[in-house]
Amino acid sequence: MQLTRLFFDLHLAIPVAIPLILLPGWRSSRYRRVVPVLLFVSMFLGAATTLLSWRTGQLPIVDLSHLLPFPFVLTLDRLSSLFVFLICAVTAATTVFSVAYIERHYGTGQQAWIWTFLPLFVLSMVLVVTAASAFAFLFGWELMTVFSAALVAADGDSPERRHNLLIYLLMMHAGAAAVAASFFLFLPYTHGLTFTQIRAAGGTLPGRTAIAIYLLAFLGFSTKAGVIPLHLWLPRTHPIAPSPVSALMSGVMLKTAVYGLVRFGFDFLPHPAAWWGYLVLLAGVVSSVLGILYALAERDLKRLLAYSSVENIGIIYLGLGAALIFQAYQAPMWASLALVAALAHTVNHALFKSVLFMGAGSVSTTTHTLNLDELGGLFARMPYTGATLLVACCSIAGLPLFNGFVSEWLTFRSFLAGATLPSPVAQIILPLAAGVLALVGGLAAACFMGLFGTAFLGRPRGVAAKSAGEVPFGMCLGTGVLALACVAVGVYPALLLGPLSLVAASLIPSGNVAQELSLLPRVLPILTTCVVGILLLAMAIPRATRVTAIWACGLPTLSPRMQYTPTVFSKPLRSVFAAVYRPNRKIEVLPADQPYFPVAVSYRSERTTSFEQSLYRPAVDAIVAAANQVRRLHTGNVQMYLLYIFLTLVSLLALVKVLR
Amino acid sequence: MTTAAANVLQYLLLVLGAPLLRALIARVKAVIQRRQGTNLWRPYADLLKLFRKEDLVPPDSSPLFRFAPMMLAASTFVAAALVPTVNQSALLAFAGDFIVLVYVLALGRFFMGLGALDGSSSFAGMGASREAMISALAEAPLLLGLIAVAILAGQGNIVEIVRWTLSQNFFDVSAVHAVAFAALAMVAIAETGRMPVDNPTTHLELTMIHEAMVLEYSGPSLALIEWAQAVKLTVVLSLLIGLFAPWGMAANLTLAGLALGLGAYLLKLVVLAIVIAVLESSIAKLRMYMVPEFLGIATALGALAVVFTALLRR
Amino acid sequence: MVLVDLAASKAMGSAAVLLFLTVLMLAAAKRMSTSIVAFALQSAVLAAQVLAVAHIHRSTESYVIGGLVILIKVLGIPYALFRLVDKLQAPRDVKLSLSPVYSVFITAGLIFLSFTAVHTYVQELRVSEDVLAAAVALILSGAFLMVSHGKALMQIIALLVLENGIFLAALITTFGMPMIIEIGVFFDLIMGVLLMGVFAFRIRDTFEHLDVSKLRRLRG
Amino acid sequence: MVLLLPLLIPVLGAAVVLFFRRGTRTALLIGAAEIAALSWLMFATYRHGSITFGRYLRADHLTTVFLASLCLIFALVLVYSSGYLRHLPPERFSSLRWFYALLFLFLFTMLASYLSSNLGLLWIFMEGTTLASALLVGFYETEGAVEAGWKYLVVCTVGLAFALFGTIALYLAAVKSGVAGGSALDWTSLVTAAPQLSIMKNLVKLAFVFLIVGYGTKVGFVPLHSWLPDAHAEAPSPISAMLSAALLNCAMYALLRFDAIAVRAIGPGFSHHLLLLFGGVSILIAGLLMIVQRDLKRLFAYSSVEHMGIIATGIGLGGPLGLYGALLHTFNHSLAKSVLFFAAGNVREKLGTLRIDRISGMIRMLPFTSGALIFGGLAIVGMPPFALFVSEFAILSGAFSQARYLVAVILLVGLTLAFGALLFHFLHMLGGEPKDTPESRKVAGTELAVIGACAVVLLIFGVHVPVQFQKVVEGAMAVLQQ
Repeated sequence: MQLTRLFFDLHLAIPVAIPLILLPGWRSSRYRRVVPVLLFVSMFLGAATTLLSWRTGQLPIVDLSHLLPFPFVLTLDRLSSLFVFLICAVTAATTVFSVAYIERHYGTGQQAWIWTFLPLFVLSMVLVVTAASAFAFLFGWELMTVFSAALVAADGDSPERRHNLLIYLLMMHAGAAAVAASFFLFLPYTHGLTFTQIRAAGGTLPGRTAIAIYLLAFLGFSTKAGVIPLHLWLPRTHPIAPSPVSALMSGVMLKTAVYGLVRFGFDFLPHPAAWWGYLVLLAGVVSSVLGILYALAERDLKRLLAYSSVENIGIIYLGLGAALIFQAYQAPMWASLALVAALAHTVNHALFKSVLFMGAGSVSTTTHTLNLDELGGLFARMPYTGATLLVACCSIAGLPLFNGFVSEWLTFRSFLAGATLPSPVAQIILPLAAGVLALVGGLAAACFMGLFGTAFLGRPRGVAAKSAGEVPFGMCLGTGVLALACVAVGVYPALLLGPLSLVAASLIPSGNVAQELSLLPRVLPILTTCVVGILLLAMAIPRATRVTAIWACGLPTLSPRMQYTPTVFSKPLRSVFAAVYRPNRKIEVLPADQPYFPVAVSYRSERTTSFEQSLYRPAVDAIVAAANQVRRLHTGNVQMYLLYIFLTLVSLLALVKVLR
Repeated sequence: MTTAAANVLQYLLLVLGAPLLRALIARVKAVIQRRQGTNLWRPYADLLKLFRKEDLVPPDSSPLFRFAPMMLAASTFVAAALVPTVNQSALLAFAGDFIVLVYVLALGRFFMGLGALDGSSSFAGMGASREAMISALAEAPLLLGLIAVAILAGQGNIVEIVRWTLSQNFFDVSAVHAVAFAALAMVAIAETGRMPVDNPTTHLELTMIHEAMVLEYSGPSLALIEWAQAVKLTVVLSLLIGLFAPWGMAANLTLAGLALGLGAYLLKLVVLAIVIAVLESSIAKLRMYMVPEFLGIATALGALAVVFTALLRR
Repeated sequence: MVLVDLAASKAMGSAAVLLFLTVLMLAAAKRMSTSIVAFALQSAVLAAQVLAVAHIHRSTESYVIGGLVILIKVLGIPYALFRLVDKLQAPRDVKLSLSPVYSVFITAGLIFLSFTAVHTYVQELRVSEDVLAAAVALILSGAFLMVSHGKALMQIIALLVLENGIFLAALITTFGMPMIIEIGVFFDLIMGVLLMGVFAFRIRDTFEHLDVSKLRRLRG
Repeated sequence: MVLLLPLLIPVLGAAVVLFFRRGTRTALLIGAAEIAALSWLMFATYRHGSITFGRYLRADHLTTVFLASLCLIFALVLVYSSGYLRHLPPERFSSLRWFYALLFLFLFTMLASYLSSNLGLLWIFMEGTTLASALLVGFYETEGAVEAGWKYLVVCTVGLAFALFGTIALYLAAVKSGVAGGSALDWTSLVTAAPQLSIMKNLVKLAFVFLIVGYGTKVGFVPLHSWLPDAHAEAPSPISAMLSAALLNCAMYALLRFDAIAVRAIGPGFSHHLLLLFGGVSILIAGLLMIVQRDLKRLFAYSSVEHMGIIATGIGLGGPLGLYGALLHTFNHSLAKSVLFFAAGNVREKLGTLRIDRISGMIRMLPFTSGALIFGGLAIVGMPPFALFVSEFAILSGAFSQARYLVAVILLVGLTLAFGALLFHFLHMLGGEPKDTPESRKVAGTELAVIGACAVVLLIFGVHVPVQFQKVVEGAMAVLQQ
């Protein structure tokens, strides 16, 4: 216990100390060298804490309430320790990656800046998931926004970056307001806002309050999670952050929203109504389908990944929604299965999405571009990074032998179980949702087949890609570890499902899913051995290889530009879903006067549907218009001002007279 | 012990006999088209020849180019171990969850696409892109159809579903089964690249899908691909048989039972082969952009099947 | 002595009417000097009022206050204002935002309003209705003058009228606040007028005019 | 004596300073003495709870809360101005010595209004603050300054005239309900006698309406706030800080005193609802207006209006949480706002303009000042770990725990609006290409020290409210609620 407590304190203290260390040696690289080590140690300690407390079952509690007028408590129950472990693991890998990456990409000042705020950012996330009082939670929640924004701002400055930052901070603040409100709404029914008090009140809330709380929490957390249509900030912010930071934001920060939703849905409000679940399910469907479709249409590597994050959050929401529905229909076993599915996908997405973002970082390190149409043939040039990214792509495509499959299978399974519910609505909706999940899975497979196939395979389409080389060892290590984790979970799911079932049990006591969860751990190892065995056999086939030019219909050679580009690759699917994109296509034939003897033909096709234009812009305009109206009252004429005072006085007097 | 032996035998039968089915379809088509078809054992000869030939690899392609066919073969052969054919069991029966089956097949397809893109030929790229589209759109109807059946059977394991179907009376085939079968059949056509979605015998690049994907492959790699394709076709057909018409499948491991099961199975296969042949020689291939509509119909049917499952139980 | 009592009671009685007259006069005034005189008269009436109260209640404090009123409001401030006017060499006319006819009508309306307004409080406070009404009328019309006149000096006067009203209200309801408060208030009044004078000069120096309604650079 | 000293020093100081041509050092010395006296006073009050001197001077915990911020802000302003007004031409009025003399008088009037136990005196000194600060507002004799000064003077004087009327009405009510005329304006006796006032219900209501309009004008409630942005924008930056961080609190203090009486006399319903009304309107309108501001200091001025609204809301909510939050918020807001105004001063000094659309690329031109802006901005929008997060948390919980959902929503919306506005303008100013290069990048040591001090205090109060301060605030709440 003492050890656990010590580890936990150190884990929390080190990130705070780091800026103080950096302060004296802002410019000297010697100080900066220390930071990653410290951060790594802190992460290690954090992971150790979770493991220790997990094993002993004792919760290390940090209580700073005596410092502040409001209770500030941190603790590690099952759910928290899962997320803390996730944060620590991913961050540790990211740190290893960042050392070389940041060294190569940034000047002294920027490096110091990033190394100052990275630990604080991680700390804020830890605060959020370990908080055991509303004050602590909101404290961490706001800090998370500030520090992530600081890190995003580290990566240069331009009008449209500023615009993105503005959108990010605004939406985060609005979301935070909603979350705060959802916490405060408990207040009339408790004396304080520690989680224990909230839990105590949660069971006895009047229905309308519970609904209000849940809706506000849903809005607030969905904003952070980037669920469509609240996703506006996500594809704008993640791509413009330094790659390790993008990895953390996409891999971990989004998950704090999932954490919050689980806390509210399963811990604070024990009696969900079915329609809450359907709401979450709907959000999941919309953002998973639209997310992956937008991802398909993207050409910028990191924007593509950002949109795929939206999709994966959608998948997690599908699981959560199912869990809530089962909870509402008193089917605890299936509820906990769906919850396990959602949490499993949370963990998996954290793993492979961090790999993908860091891989994108590696790509930009060597090729200095993220435009997929200029890449190609990188696998031969950077084999380690290529391999790790291949693993990540397979995982995100939900292929068996990789971890993505595990969570998708669980989600399918829970949807299938929907047929056993008493309500016909659930019987129809849940299995159909499985169909949606299947569609999303197929689209994701296509998307990432295109990504890897065009960026890493084939022949380089540009000079940048041709001259690419392998990135330094540290970066490969950082990504490699997580990729290995993906494979490990994919081959031996018990690693993941064991702990998750305990977490689910801690939230839904009566749900026992051991039997449901036992299938995959039995199947996948054997499946793997079979596949690998057959692979070995196939490799054993004696064969002579000869390198020859490819079939070119008799032409002398095919230039690399004649390969299928990512744009073209996704073309069929894009034309199938043209209704979603409403593309505006432009074909220009030069010279214009003789279209039959073109010198150059240029084709542009861009998406015209955008939530910003159709949803957010009008709202903002309305507010600004209102402000201008009010501004007009402020005529610089002192007589008018006096008039305002008199009128106020008179109207108040009249009011009093009337009310008397 | 005997069960294991029987399972191994039926697995080998499936894997080794698969090329024969393709030959059979080709032969029937030839007959219909008044051509003198090829010898039924021709595919084996081709495979042997290809295995002996050398492997031609495009310049600056990565090792993945040669790895892809192996992955395809591996996944397909594993998938073959999941479906029951003659016996009411399979080599990996316990793992025969239909979601697993679907995704194992997807694994192979994914790598095949990557291999095609690695070939850096524009035809291969085109093939890969179209294959990606079709498989992406086929995923939903496939799973919906399977889910409908699974819901009726109340379990996800294929062998279990088969057993449940056998326990039902032959005549009360529910509407769910009919609709689900329609959906799955359409998907099967798309998945195995037969007419009207794809033409396995075409040589006109612009209409090719699967053939375009494998355009750059030769020698042992091509052999693996062809073999895997054959096995996949057989697996899908056996799945249809198992789910919708398993009658006659050997329940107990007596010699007679097995013989009956084998006979029934082969018979059904032959019937299906003839149906496919007739279809392929009677209807024209769809235009590329008609395929999504085709699959859309399949999806609608699948969804319908699922809805029926809920309605029929009340 | 009887005469004084008579005078006191007369003062008490007739004060209201006189005050209304001054108010109307202010509203109608076209020239700065007129309004200053009107203000002086008003203050004089006020002073009489104070003295009357002092006489009736036999309170020395009130005598002092009355003296102060005469000293400051009747003589001091008007004198200062006159000095200001010719020091500033401002155009002598007051700048009305609307014609005197209207303003007189409105003022009359305000007087009527004030009667209705005080009506409820009169019984409660047991004071003569018309004087209280006069006080309120002073306040209201002061406010009205402020809004309707665009001249710096006029606004000073208007402010003084408003203050007079408050003073009167205090006087007749409470028969004078504690001494120190009154003195403090007077001090503030003097300082305020002084400061406004200073600002009048500054405005004149920086803008070459005294029309505060034209000071509209800061807005929004 | 303890009470008299802090009042005497500034008056004499003002006189003394006028004798020197450029009295910076003298001013600093006097200021130091003053601060020493003040801290002595605060310490004494902290020890004895409440101390009185004669009939008219009194200090209790409530006073201490406000004195603490006043003392701190005054010290900062003094130090900052000593650096800020280095090169000021010795002209007629707008010369250094006059600046310091007026500053001391201004301080004196505010102190006096804090320390006067008699509500009439309170009014007199409040009026005094207007007079003393009007010249400071018009200190630079530019067109804008003169205009702002005039408006400030007229509007506030009129407003306070109504406050006087309110005070008289209250006095009347007290006298009529049998309080001795001499002590009928004395706060302590009024508070004790307040329950009797309930017989003059209507009169008390009338009084409070006039009082809230009167002092509300000084606090800057919308729609009585018209003078506030002009004055803040045109005054020298240290004075803007003084106005926003000290003067508004001073008026709020007066309202607090009267509110306490009104609550005792006629129950919380009336005055609290008025406060909530003004608070809500101020928050929303100010939040909106912040979006469309073009001048940095006007922006901050409107943010002050908004925060006064928040404080008023806290008071109006009452109860332990609301009042606690309000009192804490006055202190925190003063600090954060003075950081912002000092930073604005630097901007003015270095770039010669405060027009937001004319400034860009500051982060590269003036890294320190930009840092200060970001710091103050984060603090003012209530981001942790700064102190305002705590106080706003308190006020919000107050609103929710009383199930006053409308108030809560207004608070949240207003905060978000203000956040968006500040963020929008700051991003525009900090980022982008530098328009013109400043003459000098170096920051005066005094400015650095002052801003640093504010930031440190804000941070400390954000993560730990000192026990002593806590006790004082609780004492103040006790004074108000009993």
